[in-house]
Amino acid sequence: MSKLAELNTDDLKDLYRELILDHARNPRNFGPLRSATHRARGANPLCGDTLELYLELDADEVVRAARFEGTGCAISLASASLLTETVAGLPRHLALQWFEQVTASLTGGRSEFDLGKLMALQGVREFPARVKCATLPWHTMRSAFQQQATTATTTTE
Amino acid sequence: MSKLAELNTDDLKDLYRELILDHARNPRNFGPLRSATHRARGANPLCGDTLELYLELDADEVVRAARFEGTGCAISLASASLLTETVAGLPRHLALQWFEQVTASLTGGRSEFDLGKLMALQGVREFPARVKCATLPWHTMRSAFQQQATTATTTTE
Amino acid sequence: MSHATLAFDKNALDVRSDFPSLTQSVNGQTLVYLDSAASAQQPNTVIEAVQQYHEHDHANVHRGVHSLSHRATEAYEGARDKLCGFLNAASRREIVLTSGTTESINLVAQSFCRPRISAGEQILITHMEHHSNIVPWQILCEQTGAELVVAPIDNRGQLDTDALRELLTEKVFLLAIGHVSNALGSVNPVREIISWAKDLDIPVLVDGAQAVPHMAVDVKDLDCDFYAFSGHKMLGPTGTGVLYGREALLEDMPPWQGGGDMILEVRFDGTVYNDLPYKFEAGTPNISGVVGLGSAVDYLQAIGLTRIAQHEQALLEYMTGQLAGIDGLRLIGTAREKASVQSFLVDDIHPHDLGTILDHQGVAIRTGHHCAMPVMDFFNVPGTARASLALYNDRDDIDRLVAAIRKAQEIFA
Amino acid sequence: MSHATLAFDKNALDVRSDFPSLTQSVNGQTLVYLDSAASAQQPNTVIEAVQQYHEHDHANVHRGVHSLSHRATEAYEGARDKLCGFLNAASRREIVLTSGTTESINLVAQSFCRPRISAGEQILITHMEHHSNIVPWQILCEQTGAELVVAPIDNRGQLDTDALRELLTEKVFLLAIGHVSNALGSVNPVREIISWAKDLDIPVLVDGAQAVPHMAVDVKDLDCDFYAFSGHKMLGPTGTGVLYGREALLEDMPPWQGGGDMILEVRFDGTVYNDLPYKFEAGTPNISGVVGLGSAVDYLQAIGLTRIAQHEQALLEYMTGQLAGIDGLRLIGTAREKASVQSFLVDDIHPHDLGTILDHQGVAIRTGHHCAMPVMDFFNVPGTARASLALYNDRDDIDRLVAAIRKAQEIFA
Ligand SMILES: Cc1ncc(COP(=O)(O)O)c(C=O)c1O
Ligand SMILES: Cc1ncc(COP(=O)(O)O)c(C=O)c1O
Repeated sequence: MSKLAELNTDDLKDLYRELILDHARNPRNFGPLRSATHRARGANPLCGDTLELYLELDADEVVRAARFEGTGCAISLASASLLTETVAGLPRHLALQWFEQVTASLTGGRSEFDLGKLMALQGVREFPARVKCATLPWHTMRSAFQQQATTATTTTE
Repeated sequence: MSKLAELNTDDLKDLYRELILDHARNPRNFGPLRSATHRARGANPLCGDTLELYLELDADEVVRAARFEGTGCAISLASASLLTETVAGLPRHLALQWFEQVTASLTGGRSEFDLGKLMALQGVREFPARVKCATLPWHTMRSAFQQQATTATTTTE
Repeated sequence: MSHATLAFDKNALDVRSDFPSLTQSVNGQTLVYLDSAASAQQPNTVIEAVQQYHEHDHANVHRGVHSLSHRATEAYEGARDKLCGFLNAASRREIVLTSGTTESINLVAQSFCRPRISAGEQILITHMEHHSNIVPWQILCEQTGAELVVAPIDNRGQLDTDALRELLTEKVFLLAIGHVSNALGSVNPVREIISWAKDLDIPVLVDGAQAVPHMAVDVKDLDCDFYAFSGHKMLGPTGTGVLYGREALLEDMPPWQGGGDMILEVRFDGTVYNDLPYKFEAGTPNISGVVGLGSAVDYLQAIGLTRIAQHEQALLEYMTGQLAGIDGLRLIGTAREKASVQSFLVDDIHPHDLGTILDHQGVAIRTGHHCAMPVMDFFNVPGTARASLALYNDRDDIDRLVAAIRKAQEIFA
Repeated sequence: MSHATLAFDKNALDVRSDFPSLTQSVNGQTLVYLDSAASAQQPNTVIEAVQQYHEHDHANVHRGVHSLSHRATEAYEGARDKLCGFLNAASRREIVLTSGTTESINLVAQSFCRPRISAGEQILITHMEHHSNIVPWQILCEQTGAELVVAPIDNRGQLDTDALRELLTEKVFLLAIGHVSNALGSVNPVREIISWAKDLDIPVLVDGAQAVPHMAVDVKDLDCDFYAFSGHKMLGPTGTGVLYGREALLEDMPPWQGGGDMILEVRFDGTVYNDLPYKFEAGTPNISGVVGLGSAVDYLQAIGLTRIAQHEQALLEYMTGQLAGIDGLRLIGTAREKASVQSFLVDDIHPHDLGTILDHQGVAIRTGHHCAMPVMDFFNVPGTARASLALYNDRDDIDRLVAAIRKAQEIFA
């Protein structure tokens, strides 16, 4: 133990906030969506995790329902869970605006945009190796909107 | 010119002795040998040079004639030329003894064996990168005695 | 002085100070590096050998008469000789230098197998192989109609040798088997398995990537036909590797890649290939890397593979015991014979999260599928956390690991 | 301050002191290194980048969440970004990291051509190619029944572009052409030639091994489909190289080697390959080498490829003039457009002997066939002596070369 200096776990506590742990343990909208009109698969080759995202869009291109399934770390599960809550009810273009804002806030500078609950993901900014866990569901959503056949991955952003 | 220190060319003069240059310019026993009973090809992948060595052995396994052709540097030409002079008239086992003695003298310690004219090759000992040029004809001769189908090279000794 | 006893007593080989990277702090804590199965750190001597080579001896090899080229060639070929001794191979002609285990295995798949295997013939592997000993065979099978057959493992992550023996039939063209599993640490009884294969004249490739840093390997004694490994897992540079191949087999194989150095003569109407091992080394090789690899062999041999194995075995036992003592921790991979590696899961903390929390405390472990997805599928887990040992680890490292895991449990409590 | 003018005036870029290996003595004389076309020396910054990486950041890439692995991945992928900028490629997905030019070309032969080419279709090359741009195609032709066609050169060692244009017919599956000849120094008008090929929808691979250290290369402007080169000829480490490939073509190609990193999912009943460029990078890459290569790009760009080209052109002109002034010296390779290289023969001194005598005076040149035997056959010589330049050479080096040649003539007089 002699080598161990005083441990500062503030960053960790910021990463694993109660809200994140809650969504990771009890992900909302988890499971398949039979009525999906759009879907995509996201994969993180780093850890082998995969994520299946389902969207049901109505004739007006409004997201009627969003669900997901798969395995993942607390960060990606929470991010996916929060995503489904966020975009349900939004028209496509606003959902995509969330994609822009969330990914920008995690990879770039802070923005004016009110991220609401998704502010909880900001702790990941101190953990560059984990940013991709948080952004994967969002990239997967974009793929689903584009009906891309390929698997979204986190290494090719 | 400022970078040039006083040049010592003694080693070079020892390498390129008159006898070597003479044999390189006027190689003895150069050309094909129609009556050859044994032949082999030697190759130096480093420079691309190749050498064809021909031996005619009689029923008593005495070397009746030895000839060679090919391209090569002064060292390998002179070595091949001296080889043909040396082994002509020798029984196979003595020719092979020369192989042993010459290659050992170039790659190992000095020996008691009287190398005669072949002492002229000793300058190569100061030029490790060139030892293979001097030994190639001798390895090729051994291949010829063994009637090996493969090409002798200088990298696999 | 008995080194082995000394090592066993102190549970440290006292080599840590040879490794400059291990003195750094990560997140305010002295680094504890427990990811050597992915890639090992390098001792000073290796780093300096590479640097010295570049500052003094660098030139292309096999091609020049000038002094630097001669020195570079001597250094490069000298490393081959060291590797020949390291493996106790019969001849330096059997030591093909590659860019790593992966390339070594692909070479065998494409040059040894592809031209001769027939549709319906089999490549036999095991369920615990690394992707590098799976995917090259899948590609080969797709190209040729051959069939990939997989010998099963049991719940401890141990090879079912009886089942493997039954699968070893005359339909098997080649057996490709890992010496030590990188995900589970299981040591396979390759010597015995090879003897079964020999009885049926089935050639055997051994993936030794995880073996060579941890135990003395003797290819003559094993009697294997091919043995593949990487430099970077045995304290050497990345981009280096070895394919040992039995001379008679290598002789009969066509070259795989074409280029400089692997030829004797190039004519547009026909090209003559070079002798072994050069026939398989096309283009300018990783000269400085190979020089570093030679230096890594020197380092390992100076300490002694037997001493290293003893030290690591004692440490592995300690680590496994300490980990087993943590409530909610599940060990994955508990074969009877093991080396250097322990996989595990903690509560329902995803390994990725565990890895981050440990890293925050300066403890570097690997998390994920370890390029062995079929093993993850077998245990029905998305991935594991894996702590892997090298000669430079000690008990303090294990204690730090355990403390860090407990901290993760607190955070996720 | 105008760097270009400065360089031109002084005939030196004043970078020599950046290269530690150039300060050494060889046989009592300060080294004159005129063998950069075989392999270039490395600046301090490159040597230090590699050392620093090993002492601080080394771990395996793409696989870990711990800090070292993250740093290693950033350094490795950062180098890819630099190379993408260096070539002005459209996307980093087009930059495949290989072990060298040779591997890059073999990859294209086996992955792009082999699955699609039909017997009777042609691979068109030129008579001045390096073995690495000949033998992979010979192997491919043997495997597939395709035909190797060779565009001729003239007595100056210049490509006969008219003849090449006539050979460019719809039977040609791929044109593989060197940008700069390593044996002759001839610069081929690849941009124009590529436009002819494009008119017929024939894909073009450019072997840029001898171009990238000496001129700015822009793959978008060239409009080539593949561009291959090696790190060690552009001041970087051995065991590194690049294959630039047009994204649409790479997408459609099957992977070449199988292993870790090039997959997304491995199941025994089917494996999903990774995205570009990873699909083509199986196994642990040469991480430290690539980090060094990134640093070499930085170094070249800081000085500027245009300045380097200007300096080298002026020096080449000086060298050719000085050599031509030696009685009994025959220049081989006198194309109109040339870069960096001059081959020659002196009296009837075999190049190998010349090389030794020059080396004895501290002057390192290459002698032999330069892995371009068909060029030697064309000129009907067993080999040549070759002096090749890099940014660190200056007029003094040329003067030393000339003096050393005269000494050889004395000895052989
Ligand atoms: C024109 C050319 N092409 C290809 C190569 C092969 O490069 P490498 O040996 O680095 O693979 C070389 C250098 O040897 C070359 O000069
Ligand atoms: C058992 C095993 N085989 C093969 C490999 C592949 O080695 P490399 O990535 O160095 O080619 C590894 C390591 O990644 C391994 O652990």
